[in-house]
Amino acid sequence: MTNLKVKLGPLELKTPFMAASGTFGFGEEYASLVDLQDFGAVVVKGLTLKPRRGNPPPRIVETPAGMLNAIGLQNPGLEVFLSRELPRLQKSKVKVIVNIAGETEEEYVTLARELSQAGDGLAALELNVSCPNVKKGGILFGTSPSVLASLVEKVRPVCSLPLIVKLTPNVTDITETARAAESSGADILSLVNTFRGMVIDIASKRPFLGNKTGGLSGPAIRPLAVRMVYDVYASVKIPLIGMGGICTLEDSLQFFMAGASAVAVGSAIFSDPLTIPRLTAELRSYLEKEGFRSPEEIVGTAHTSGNGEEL
Amino acid sequence: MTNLKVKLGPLELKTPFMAASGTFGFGEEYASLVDLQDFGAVVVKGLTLKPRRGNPPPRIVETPAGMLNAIGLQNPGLEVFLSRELPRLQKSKVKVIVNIAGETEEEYVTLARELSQAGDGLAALELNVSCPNVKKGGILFGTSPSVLASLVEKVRPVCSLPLIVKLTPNVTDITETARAAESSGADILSLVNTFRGMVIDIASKRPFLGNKTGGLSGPAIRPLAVRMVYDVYASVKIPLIGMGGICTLEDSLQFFMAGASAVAVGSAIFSDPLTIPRLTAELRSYLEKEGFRSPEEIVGTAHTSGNGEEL
Amino acid sequence: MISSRARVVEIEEVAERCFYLLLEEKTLAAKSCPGQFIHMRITDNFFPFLRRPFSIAGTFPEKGLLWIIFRLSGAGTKILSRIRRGEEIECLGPLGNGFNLRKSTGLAVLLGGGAGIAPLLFLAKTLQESQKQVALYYGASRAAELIPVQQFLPRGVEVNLATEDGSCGFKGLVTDLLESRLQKELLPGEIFACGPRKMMQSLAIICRSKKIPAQFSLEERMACGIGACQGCAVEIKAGEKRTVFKRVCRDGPVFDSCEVVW
Amino acid sequence: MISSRARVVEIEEVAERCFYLLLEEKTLAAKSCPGQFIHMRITDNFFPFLRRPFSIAGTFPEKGLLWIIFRLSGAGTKILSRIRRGEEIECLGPLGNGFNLRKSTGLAVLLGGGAGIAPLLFLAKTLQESQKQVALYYGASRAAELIPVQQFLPRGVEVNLATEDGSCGFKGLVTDLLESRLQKELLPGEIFACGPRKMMQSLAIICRSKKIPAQFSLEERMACGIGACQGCAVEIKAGEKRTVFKRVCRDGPVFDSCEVVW
Ligand SMILES: Cc1cc2nc3c(=O)[nH]c(=O)nc-3n(C[C@H](O)[C@H](O)[C@H](O)COP(=O)(O)OP(=O)(O)OC[C@H]3O[C@@H](n4cnc5c(N)ncnc54)[C@H](O)[C@@H]3O)c2cc1C
Ligand SMILES: Cc1cc2nc3c(=O)[nH]c(=O)nc-3n(C[C@H](O)[C@H](O)[C@H](O)COP(=O)(O)OP(=O)(O)OC[C@H]3O[C@@H](n4cnc5c(N)ncnc54)[C@H](O)[C@@H]3O)c2cc1C
Ligand SMILES: Cc1cc2nc3c(=O)[nH]c(=O)nc-3n(C[C@H](O)[C@H](O)[C@H](O)COP(=O)(O)O)c2cc1C
Ligand SMILES: Cc1cc2nc3c(=O)[nH]c(=O)nc-3n(C[C@H](O)[C@H](O)[C@H](O)COP(=O)(O)O)c2cc1C
Ligand code: FES
Ligand code: FES
Repeated sequence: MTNLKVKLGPLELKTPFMAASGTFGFGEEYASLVDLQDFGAVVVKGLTLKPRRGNPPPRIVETPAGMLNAIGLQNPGLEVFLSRELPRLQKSKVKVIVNIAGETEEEYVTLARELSQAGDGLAALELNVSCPNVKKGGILFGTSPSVLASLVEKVRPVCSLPLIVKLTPNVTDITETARAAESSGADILSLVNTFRGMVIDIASKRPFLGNKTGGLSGPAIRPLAVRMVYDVYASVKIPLIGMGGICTLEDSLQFFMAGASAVAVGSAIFSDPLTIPRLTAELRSYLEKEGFRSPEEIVGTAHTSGNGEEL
Repeated sequence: MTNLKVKLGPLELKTPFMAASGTFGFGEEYASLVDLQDFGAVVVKGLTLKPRRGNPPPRIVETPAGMLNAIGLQNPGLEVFLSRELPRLQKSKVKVIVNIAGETEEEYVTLARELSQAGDGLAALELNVSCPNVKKGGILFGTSPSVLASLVEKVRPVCSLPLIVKLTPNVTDITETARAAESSGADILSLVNTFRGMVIDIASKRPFLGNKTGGLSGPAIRPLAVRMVYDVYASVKIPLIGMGGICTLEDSLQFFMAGASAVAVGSAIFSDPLTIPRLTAELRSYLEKEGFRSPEEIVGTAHTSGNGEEL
Repeated sequence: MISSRARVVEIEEVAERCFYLLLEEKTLAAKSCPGQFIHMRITDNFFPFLRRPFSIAGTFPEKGLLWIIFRLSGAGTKILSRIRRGEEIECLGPLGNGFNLRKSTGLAVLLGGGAGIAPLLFLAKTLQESQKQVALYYGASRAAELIPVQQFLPRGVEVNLATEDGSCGFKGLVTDLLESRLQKELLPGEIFACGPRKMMQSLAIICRSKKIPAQFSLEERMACGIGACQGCAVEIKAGEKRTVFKRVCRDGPVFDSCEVVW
Repeated sequence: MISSRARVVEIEEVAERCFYLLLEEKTLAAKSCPGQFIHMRITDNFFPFLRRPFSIAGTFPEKGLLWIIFRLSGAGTKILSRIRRGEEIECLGPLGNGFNLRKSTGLAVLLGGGAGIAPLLFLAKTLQESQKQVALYYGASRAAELIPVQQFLPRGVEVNLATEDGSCGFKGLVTDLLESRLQKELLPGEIFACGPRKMMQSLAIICRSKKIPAQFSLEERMACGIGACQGCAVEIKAGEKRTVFKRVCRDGPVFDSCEVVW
């Protein structure tokens, strides 16, 4: 049987499919519907040092082929995560990646240090420098290459886990922030987080979301995300985790071919909680049918023409 | 009857609806289907100094709630436009806005000068500094505030027509380019042009479009465009033309409320050539029902709360 | 909670733009309680992108059937209204915490506005079956929009109708009708309500002033529907001055009226 | 060219994943020529976002009817396959330049692959009616995918079938079948073809080597369908070394085989 294992630098996954941060909570709610064993990894909801209340409602609105969310990183904070969520997650045997967000460099550093010491239940840390829904921190760290580099340099020494930096697509040139993260010590890049958007409620003549703007996810952004993965693949040497609107096997193949070594499924899970097990089975048959022994053989293939030449 | 007239600085339009550049050709093809008299203006296909061959096919691909295009500014060039297209357009009584693109500042300047002298058939010029589908010029002028300001400063003195600058959304902060265009002499800003995206053809493992990347338009980008109009409205004083995925009256109201004084309909025309006449009639009844005397009364209303306060 | 494909047994327009949809799904039929809802995937092709939540309006556990009442509202319900008998539709459910029936004593007054009637039909039936006295107050804007509730209710439930234009029953808002009755003879042990936000807000004020305990079923935009995304937040009192955001889908949709921050 | 709502008169699956769709629209029925197409708006709600182009497969001008043959391919044709009699669908048409029939003399050989058969059915009928001799070559991958062409053709049209798996007619590609006949007795005055790109490429080589004039109906992704967007470009020879991009929708879809740059 075709082996779906993939290796992203220091991070080994048994399949290239993971649940994207914020769409799977801390794994608890979906656990009764899907077998987490089928997952390459679960990236848990963005974690902050202290509990966060989140943004005022409404927090969600559907848009054409997508949705805006403005959750505002509502989460119980590091302490509750370590005492309540982590032990439970450690029992299920899935690889857990913790998505962390801070308002200051120090908060990121503290989170990275504490989580690195949290035992062997964690597979990696993902620096969320791209949340469009919080006023301080978040996306601000992700839009300037130099600010991002400084943050990653500070986190790197205290982080003994594989370090993923999650890039924001709300930039002029994503290859610049990608290179900044790479050269300052990231092991892996994940992309993309959501695009900042707004829906106006015609009746009240006001922005619909309590937070006014929210982050756009779903199939609508897929062509933009694929293009960014393609561009970043050509600009850095470290492995990539691709995401943005993945619903079907074909969608995920686009990301692999563009250069992602693994992919994350986000908001499609809301519509179909079984997306990841389905994609896993479909990828296996695709690879077998096409004569590939590993998903790694198709990573980045869109960059070479039929005869193997660089384009 | 409610008057739909709007005034955008030096540009007066009889309705706030225009056809977006590139989606209506030079007006000829659609003329047998729709009465151009119903239009506030028609923005013609991007015009360059010399004829352009355009990009290799395929040039178009549908995406979730949208499409990518990579036409590559195929057009007959200034000379043929002046001798063949313009006289025909001048006969129909619609206001014509010419969208111009250059590979160098000089080309923009020449285009602006020649078109300013072309007689009274033209209502305005729109500087296309945001085409994602050509290698030289285009989007490169639109992503850096200083490069953009320098271009607008050179074009302004030779342009006797109202000058619209069309902003690209492929930037970290669109309010920066908006302010640069305003302070260097733009009369009006239009936004947004398309978002750079890619679709990969799974079968050939290659980017689907001949040009590899293309520009995303359609409902998929609407929440992103509305957000940008909202942000730019709060940052500049000159009037805005909003666009991006407008299909229905509700869609256009979102743009007006976000701060657009007029809107352009682009790719929706492909699906429904009668979009603009339909929106015109619907806007009229909406305004009457709600007791507004002019579309201008709803422009920017999403920035003030119910009791008129700034948010 | 299960994820399952339910088969369409019947679909019928029972009032203007209001549909009755009868589904076959054994587990859902067996396990659902009044106030719980199902999260339906309208199509298999991710258009519309999100699922749609609908209250369970009734069950026939012995036949493995359950039903909902839905109102045409946007693209999703439009597609749903065209589903045909025999087709299947993916449902997640039963979701949320239903109405709390343990503490209810005395007359149960059920107040429904528009499509908010759905969970109350299930509730009325359940209360009746446990020998409780039930009075239903149901309002819509016009007679044509009132679904024929008697058809869906057991005998013995008192029904009071209100329409805004007076085309059927009391002329005015259903909350006004209820309030006028409360001035006179009506003495509810508890009120259960579901409907538009405005209706719920007025009712909350009435209940507070009259000190009548009340349970409200709330609506909020949902993504996951099962508690994972924090999307469906409502502000809930947590002590004197503090409030927290709770999830309509998991912590609700039913909340005590005095908990909710309106 | 008009934009109009056509009424569905009949829809039927005539071969595996291939549908016959009969529409009522007087002007389209009266004005369409073989090789022209209609641009159909699959739904009214901008999903799918773009229209879909389909060749006109035949008309009954006296009855105001026209028909197309479409193959299930993706989301758009899936929705189209579920349309019901009596429903209406927006059509732009007739679009494009049809086959040029003036210069055709001698035997007309029509070569169709898969859904590419559609415009050739219309063409065959028209040629027959003007007393031309017609031979149709039609290929698909399996017998089940062959639409029953005889049913749609007038008497007297010679039909030659090919399937890749040999389940019906010649075993192999339809171009191979044609080529073998050309080696022997077959002497076409002109060839008219429509089908997958690969088929057209092989045929172009055959035609060039045998010096047989040929007209090809091409397909390309379309947005406007009427010539405004330059989206449907194909590279066409314009002199010895120069090529230009022409629009399939307006300058085509029919091109001389020797003009096309493959
Ligand atoms: C717990 C719960 C129970 C419900 N029970 C019923 C019921 O029994 N009968 C009924 O007719 N309606 C009910 N609703 C409302 C119903 O979910 C919406 O009417 C429906 O989702 C509208 O979908 P649409 O695509 O037609 O409308 P659109 O407006 O196109 O939907 C766009 C988006 O907004 C969401 N949305 C729109 N209206 C509402 C709303 N009122 N509440 C929550 N989300 C909304 C949709 O789910 C979708 O994500 C319930 C809502 C909730 C939260
Ligand atoms: C001039 C012309 C005439 C045609 N005539 C017929 C016909 O008579 N019968 C028939 O079955 N098919 C015909 N086609 C192909 C038909 O248009 C496509 O099969 C159809 O658009 C697929 O739509 P979909 O949504 O099912 O597929 P999807 O793959 O989901 O479509 C996605 C997008 O790609 C486009 N697309 C997909 N395949 C093609 C294609 N082969 N050519 C052009 N665009 C495509 C669609 O229009 C849409 O924009 C014709 C195409 C052209 C250009
Ligand atoms: C409701 C919701 C909450 C999210 N929360 C987070 C988060 O806490 N941290 C983070 O890095 N990304 C978060 N994201 C972004 C996703 O992880 C993902 O990057 C994005 O949604 C694009 O993928 P998709 O289109 O598959 O959803 C969130 C997305 C959604 C829809
Ligand atoms: C096929 C196509 C061609 C376009 N050509 C141009 C162009 O020449 N110049 C320009 O400024 N914008 C061009 N645009 C962008 C549109 O004018 C518009 O900004 C964009 O499509 C967003 O609007 P929409 O979502 O309503 O289509 C083109 C768009 C499309 C779809
Ligand atoms: S909808 Fe996701 S938590 Fe309620
Ligand atoms: S599809 Fe627009 S020019 Fe052909």
